[in-house]
Amino acid sequence: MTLTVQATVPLQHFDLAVDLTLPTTGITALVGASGSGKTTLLEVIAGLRTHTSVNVQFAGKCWQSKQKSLPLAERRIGLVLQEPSLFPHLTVAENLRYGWQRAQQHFLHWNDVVQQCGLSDLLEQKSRQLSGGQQQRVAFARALLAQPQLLLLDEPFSALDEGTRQHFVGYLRQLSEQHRLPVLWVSHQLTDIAEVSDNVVLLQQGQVLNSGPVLAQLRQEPLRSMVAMAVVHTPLPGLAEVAEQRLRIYARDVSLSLQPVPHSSVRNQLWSTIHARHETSCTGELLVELECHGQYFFALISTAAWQQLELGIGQKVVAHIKAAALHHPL
Amino acid sequence: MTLTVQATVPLQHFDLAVDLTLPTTGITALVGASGSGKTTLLEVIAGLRTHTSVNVQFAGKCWQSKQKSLPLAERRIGLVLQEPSLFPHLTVAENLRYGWQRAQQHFLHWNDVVQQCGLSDLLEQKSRQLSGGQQQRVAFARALLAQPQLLLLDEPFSALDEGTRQHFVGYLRQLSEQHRLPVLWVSHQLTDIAEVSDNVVLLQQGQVLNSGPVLAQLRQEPLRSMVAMAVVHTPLPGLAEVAEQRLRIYARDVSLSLQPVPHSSVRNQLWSTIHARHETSCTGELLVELECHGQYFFALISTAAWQQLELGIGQKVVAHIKAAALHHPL
Amino acid sequence: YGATAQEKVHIAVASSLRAPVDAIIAEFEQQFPNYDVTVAYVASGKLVAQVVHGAPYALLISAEPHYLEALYQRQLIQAKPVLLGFGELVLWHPRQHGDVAALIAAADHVALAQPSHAPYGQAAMGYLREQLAAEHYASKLVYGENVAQAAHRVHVGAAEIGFVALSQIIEMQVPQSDYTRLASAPLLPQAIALTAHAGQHRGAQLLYDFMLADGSQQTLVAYGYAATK
Amino acid sequence: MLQPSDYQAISLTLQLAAVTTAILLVLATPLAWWLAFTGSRWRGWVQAIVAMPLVLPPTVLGFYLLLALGPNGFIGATLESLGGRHLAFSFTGIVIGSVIYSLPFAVQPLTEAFRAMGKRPLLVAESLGATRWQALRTIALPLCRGGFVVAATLVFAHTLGEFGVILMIGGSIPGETQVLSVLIYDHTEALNYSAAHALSLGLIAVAVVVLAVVYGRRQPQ
Amino acid sequence: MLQPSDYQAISLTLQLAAVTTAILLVLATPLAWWLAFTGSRWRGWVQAIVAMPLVLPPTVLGFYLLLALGPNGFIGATLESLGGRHLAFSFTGIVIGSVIYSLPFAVQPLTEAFRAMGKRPLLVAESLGATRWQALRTIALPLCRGGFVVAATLVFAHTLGEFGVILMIGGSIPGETQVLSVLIYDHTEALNYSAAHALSLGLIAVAVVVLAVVYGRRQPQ
Ligand SMILES: Nc1ncnc2c1ncn2[C@@H]1O[C@H](COP(=O)(O)OP(=O)(O)OP(=O)(O)O)[C@@H](O)[C@H]1O
Ligand SMILES: Nc1ncnc2c1ncn2[C@@H]1O[C@H](COP(=O)(O)OP(=O)(O)OP(=O)(O)O)[C@@H](O)[C@H]1O
Ligand SMILES: [Mg+2]
Ligand SMILES: [Mg+2]
Repeated sequence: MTLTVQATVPLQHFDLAVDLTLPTTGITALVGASGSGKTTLLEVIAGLRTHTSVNVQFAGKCWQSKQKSLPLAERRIGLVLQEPSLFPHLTVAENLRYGWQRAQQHFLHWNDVVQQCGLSDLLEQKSRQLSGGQQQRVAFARALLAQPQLLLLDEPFSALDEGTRQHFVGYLRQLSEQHRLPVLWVSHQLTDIAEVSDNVVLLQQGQVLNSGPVLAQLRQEPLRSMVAMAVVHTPLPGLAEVAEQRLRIYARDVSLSLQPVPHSSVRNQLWSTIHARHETSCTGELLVELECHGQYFFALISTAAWQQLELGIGQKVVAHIKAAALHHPL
Repeated sequence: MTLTVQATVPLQHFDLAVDLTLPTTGITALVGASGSGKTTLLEVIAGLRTHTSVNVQFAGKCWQSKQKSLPLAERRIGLVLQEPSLFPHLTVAENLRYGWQRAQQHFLHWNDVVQQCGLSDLLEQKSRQLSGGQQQRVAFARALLAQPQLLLLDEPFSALDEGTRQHFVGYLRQLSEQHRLPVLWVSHQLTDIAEVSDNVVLLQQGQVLNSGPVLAQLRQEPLRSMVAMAVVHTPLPGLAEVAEQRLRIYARDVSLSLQPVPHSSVRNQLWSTIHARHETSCTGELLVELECHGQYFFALISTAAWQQLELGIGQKVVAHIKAAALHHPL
Repeated sequence: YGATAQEKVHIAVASSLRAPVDAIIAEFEQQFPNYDVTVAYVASGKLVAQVVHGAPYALLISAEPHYLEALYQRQLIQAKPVLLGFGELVLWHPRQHGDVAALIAAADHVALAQPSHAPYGQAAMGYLREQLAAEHYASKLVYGENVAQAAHRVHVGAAEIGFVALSQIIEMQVPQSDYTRLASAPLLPQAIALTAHAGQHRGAQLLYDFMLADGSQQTLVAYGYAATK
Repeated sequence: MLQPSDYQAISLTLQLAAVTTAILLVLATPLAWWLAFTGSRWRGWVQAIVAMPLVLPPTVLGFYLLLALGPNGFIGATLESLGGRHLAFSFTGIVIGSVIYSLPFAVQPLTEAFRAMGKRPLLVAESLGATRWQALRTIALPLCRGGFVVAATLVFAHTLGEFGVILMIGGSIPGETQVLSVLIYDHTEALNYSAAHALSLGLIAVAVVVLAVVYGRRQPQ
Repeated sequence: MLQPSDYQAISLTLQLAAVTTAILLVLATPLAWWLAFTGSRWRGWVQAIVAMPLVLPPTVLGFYLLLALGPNGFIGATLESLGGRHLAFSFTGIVIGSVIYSLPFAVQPLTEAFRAMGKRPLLVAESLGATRWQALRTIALPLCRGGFVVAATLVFAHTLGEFGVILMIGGSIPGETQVLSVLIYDHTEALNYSAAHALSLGLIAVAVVVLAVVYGRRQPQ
C-alpha cells in the first residue's frame, strides 16, 4: 500500500518536480530549506493545488490525474496547513465538530483528542481570539477528529513551546502506532523528526534529493552532519536497560576511550568498532561512526582527541553514553 | 535608560497584568507557555492594542498613557508579528523599502540586511507568493530596514529550518552588540534564548513569573530544568581555548569523575566543587550544580552514578566537557 | 452660431406637446435668430413643483390648465393662462377592428394614462365611465405615467388597445383604420402662460405671441390638435 | 389617514422587495462565485454586462423589458407558444424587471466578498468532509455575511424605491402591480403632497428601522 | 445621426458621472471608514440613514431635494441670504442630487472592504513610519481596490442611468442639466423610438467597453 505522487508544478524560481512513492504506514518526514517546496508538495497531495501534470494515488485509489480529481471530502485527509486556517466565525468546539460530525466511524475519540491537545478549557472560545499556539493545537485536533486515513501536517507544532511540542511529537508517534494512521509531516525540528519518523524525504529546490528510512538517512549526508544523531534499537549489550525500544543517541553525547573508565558518572560503556570517520563543517571536529552488534551510531570528538588516542578505522574502542542523554528531551 | 510597561488588559480567561522595567540594552527574551500572553504584551508595547490602563515609557519618553498615545510612526519600532503581515500587493523589495524610505538616518545598510536575510533572489517576487519561511525573513528584514530604535519580535524565526534559524539568532546578537539595538523577542527555542539573550522575562497566565539576567534565570526554576544549560565566560582554567567569550554548557554534555581521566576523547577537564543538587522531572536523574572559579554550570547525571561515586555537596570533582559540545549547534 | 450673443429663452412644455412645439420653435428661431429657445419637456405635476421652487422657465405650456391656474393663484405666472389648443383622445387598435365596445370586450389589456394626474388618462376614464359598465373594463386597465407610456404599450403589443392622443397617432403616421376618434370624449385644453419673472424677457413675450399666432395654430392643427379659434 | 389602496400598495411593495431580494441572492451567488474565481477571459465582459441595467434610465429599460416580455417579445411569445401567458402587467413581470434592474447591486458586493475570502476556507471545509454545497452554506455564507448583507439591503431598498421599470412593465394595476413608489409618484404628480409626504415618511421610517436593526446587529471590527 | 444637442447631453452626462463619482469617493471613504471601525452605538442608525436615498422613488427624492435646494428651501434660502444663488436647476444642483442618491452605492461596498481588510495592515504601515494618511493611501487603497472599483463603477453607471432626481432638480436645461438619460427618456416620450434606440445602444456600448476594461484588469484569485 503506497502513496505515489508524480507532479510538475511551476513555481517562482524553479519547478516542483517530484516522482515519489511513499509507504502508507508509519511517519514520513518532509524536510528541506525554507522555500524548497514542502508546502507546495503537501498541497498537491491534499488536492489544494490542482494542475494538469499532477498524478496522485493513495492505497491503489486514484486521487488526482489528468482525467479525474477525487473530491477533497472523499480523500479523508487530516490536513494542518502552515497557517492554521481555523474557521473564524466558529468557536473552538464548533471547529472541532466540523469534521467530527461528518466522519463515518470514530476510531479517534473526542475526549482523548481534546485532552491530549489541551483544549478542554478553550472549547467555548471564539477561534479568532486564540493565541498562535492555541490555534495550531485546535487545527491539529480538528484534523484528527475528522477521523482521517492520512495525516498531512505542515509545520504543525512550530508555534508551540518546547515542552508542549515534545508532547505532541510523542502523541504523533502514538497515533501512528496505535491506529496505523499514516503521517506525512513537514517540520524544521530535525531532532523531532529523527525521534519519531520512519522515513525521510529531503527536498531541495523542488526536487527530491534523498528519500528513505530514517536510519539510513541519518547515516548519510546531509542529515548526518545536520543532525549528528543515530537511532538504535534496544536492548544493546552494555547499554543500561531502558523502557524505549527506539533510542536516539546524539553524537555529542558519546565520548570514546581506549579502556572502560571506572568512577565516572557515565554508566553506559559499549565496546564498539570504528566504522568510518567523517569530516564536519567545523574544522577541529570529527564525526566517528561506530558499529556495535550490527547497529550504528556516532561520536563527535575533536581531531586532537583522535590523534592523541591514535584512533583508526577498524579499531575497538569504548563508547561512553550518558544515561541521562538517552531520554532527556534536549 | 529603560522600557517600563504597566498594563492590565482583560483577556479570555485571565488578565494580562504586568508591571515591568526592562533595560534598553541587550536582548530580552519573553518566554511562556502557549497562550500565556506574550503576543498581547508585545502588542501593548508596540501600541497595536490600546487600552486605558496601559502605561508605556521608552527611554524617558511616554509612549502610552491614559492621556496620550504616541503615534506608531514616531515610536520607531522594528516590529515582527506572529503572522508575518507583509503587504500582499507589494513585491518583496517594495515591502522592504516601505520602512526604509521613511527612515531618517540609515545605520543598518540595505545590502547587509538583504544579504544576511538571504533575500537577494527574492526581491522582485510578489510577497503573496512566498513560502512561510521566506515571509518571515522578509518581515524581519523589513523591520530592520526601518532603522528602529527597538526591535519587538514575536516568534520571528519559527518557520525557518534549523541552520537558517541559527544564522538569524547569531545575526540578532550581532545587531544588538554592534548597533546597541535593544531587542525584545518572543521565542519557544529555549536554547536560542539561552544562547543570545541577556535577560529573560517569564510569563505565566498573563503575569510575570520571573524576570532578570539570563545567567541567574538559568540557575533558577523553571528554566533550570527546562533548559539544563549554563552560560560561562571564558577563559576558564581547564577549558581549552575557544574564540567565543560566552559559552553555553549543556548539563548533558558534562560528566563527572573523581579523578582526571587519561586516554579519553573528552579534552576539557575542570576541577569543580559541587554547589548543589537538584531533582529533575525524570526520576533517576539529577542536575548537579558545579562551581568553578566563581562560575556555575550543571552536570546531568543518574542518581545511580551519584551514589556509586559517593558524591556530596562541597565535594571536589572533575567535570568533563566535550570540546565539541562547546560550539556544535545541537 | 455663437458669433452674436443669443438671448436664451427657457420654456417648459408638457411632454405630449413635444412634436408640434419643436416644429413651432424651429420656425420661431428662424424668424428671430437672436433667440435660442431651450425646452424642458416635463409632466405637469413636476412643472408646478419646479416653478414653485424657482425654476428659471419664462414660459409654460401645460396640458393641465388648472395646474397653471394654481400657479396663477400663487402669482407665479403673469396673467391668467390662455388656451393654446385642444388635444383629442382616440382609441388606438392596430391589430383589431370593430366598434369601441367590442374592441374593449375583446382586449386583455387596455392602456391609458394615470387618471389621477394625466389629463388624457382623466379623459379616457371619463369616457369609459360614460360609455360602459365598470365590469366590462375595470380589470383590463393598465396605467402609464402619461399618455406616451400608454402609446408605448400598444406600440410593443403588451396592450392590444389604448387610449392615446390624436397628435401621437399623427406623429406615428398610423393608418386611419387602426384608430377610432371618440366623438363623445371631451377635448383636452392646452394652456400657455408667461411666468412672473418673464417680464424683462423680450424673447419670452415674442415666443408667447408667436405661439398664439395663426401660423402656430396651423401647425398645431397639423399635429392633431383642435385650434382655439 | 391611509386608504385601503395604500395598504394594498404597501403590502405589494414589501412582497415585491422580499421576492426580488430572495431571487437575486439565489441567482447572484453562483454568478458572483464564478466571477470571483474564474480565470476565463470573458470575466470582464460578463461583469460589465451585469452592470448594464444600471446605465439605462429605468423607464427606458422598462420599455425594452416590456418589448421582450410582451406577447410579441422574444420571451413573451415563447411563453405564449408554450400555452402560457406573456408577462407584461403581471406581478411576475415586475419581479423579473426588478430582478434585472437590481442584478448589479447583488452581484458586485458578493463578487468582492468572495474574492476577499478566497478559496482557502472552502477547501479546508471540504477536506474535513463537507460537500461543496455544505462548505458554501456553513463557511462561505457566514464568512461573506457582510457581502450578503450589503447585497440584500441594497437590493431590498432599491426595490422599495424603484418605480420606473415597474411602472412601465406593471401598468400600475392596484393589488397586482401598483407598488408604493408608483403610488407616491402619482400623489406628487397630482399635487397631492400631503398624501405623498405621509407615505414617504412612513416608507422611510419603516426602512430606517429595518435597516438599523440589520446593520446594528453586526459587530464592529 | 446624432444631433448637437445629443453630443452636448453626452458630454454633460459624462461630466456629471465623473464629478459625482469623484465627490462620492472622497466623501464616502471617511464615512465608510468610520462605519467599519467605530464601536459607536449609532453606527447602525447612520448606516441605515445612508441607505435612505434608495427607498424613495427618484422623482420623489428629487422633489424633496428641490424643496431643500430651491430658493424657499433651507439650503437654497441660506445660500441666497449669503449672497449666492440657490442650487435648483443648476449643474451644481444635479451633482448634489446625484451624490445624495448614489451615496449608499459608494458607502456600503467601501465599508465592507475596510471591514474585510481590518486595521492590522495599517498599524503595520504606521509602525514602519507611515503617517495615517500615507498608510491609507499606500496600503488601504490598494488592498481595498476591489471595494473602490465596485463603489466607483456602481456610482458611475448609476449616475449615467439616473434621471428621476436629475429631471426634478435640473429641469432638463440643455448644456446645463439635460443629461443623456433625460434625453433618451424625452425621445421615448416623443415616440421617437429610433433616436431612443440609437442613444441607448450607444450608451450601452460605451459603458460595456469601459466597464469591461476596468473589470478585466483585475486578476482573478
Ligand atoms: N503561489 C505561488 N506561485 C508561485 N510560486 C510560489 C507560490 N507560492 C510559493 N512559491 C514559491 O515556491 C517555492 C516553494 O514554496 P513552498 O511554500 O512550497 O516552500 P516551503 O518548502 O514550504 O518553504 P517554508 O519552509 O519556508 O514554508 C518558494 O520559492 C516560493 O517562493
Ligand atoms: N482578541 C482577544 N481577545 C480576548 N482574548 C484573547 C484575544 N487574543 C488572545 N486572547 C487570549 O489571551 C491569551 C494570551 O494570548 P497571546 O496571543 O498573548 O498568547 P501567546 O503567549 O502569544 O501564545 P502563543 O505562544 O500561543 O502565541 C490566550 O489565552 C488567548 O486565548
Ligand atoms: Mg511551507
Ligand atoms: Mg503569540
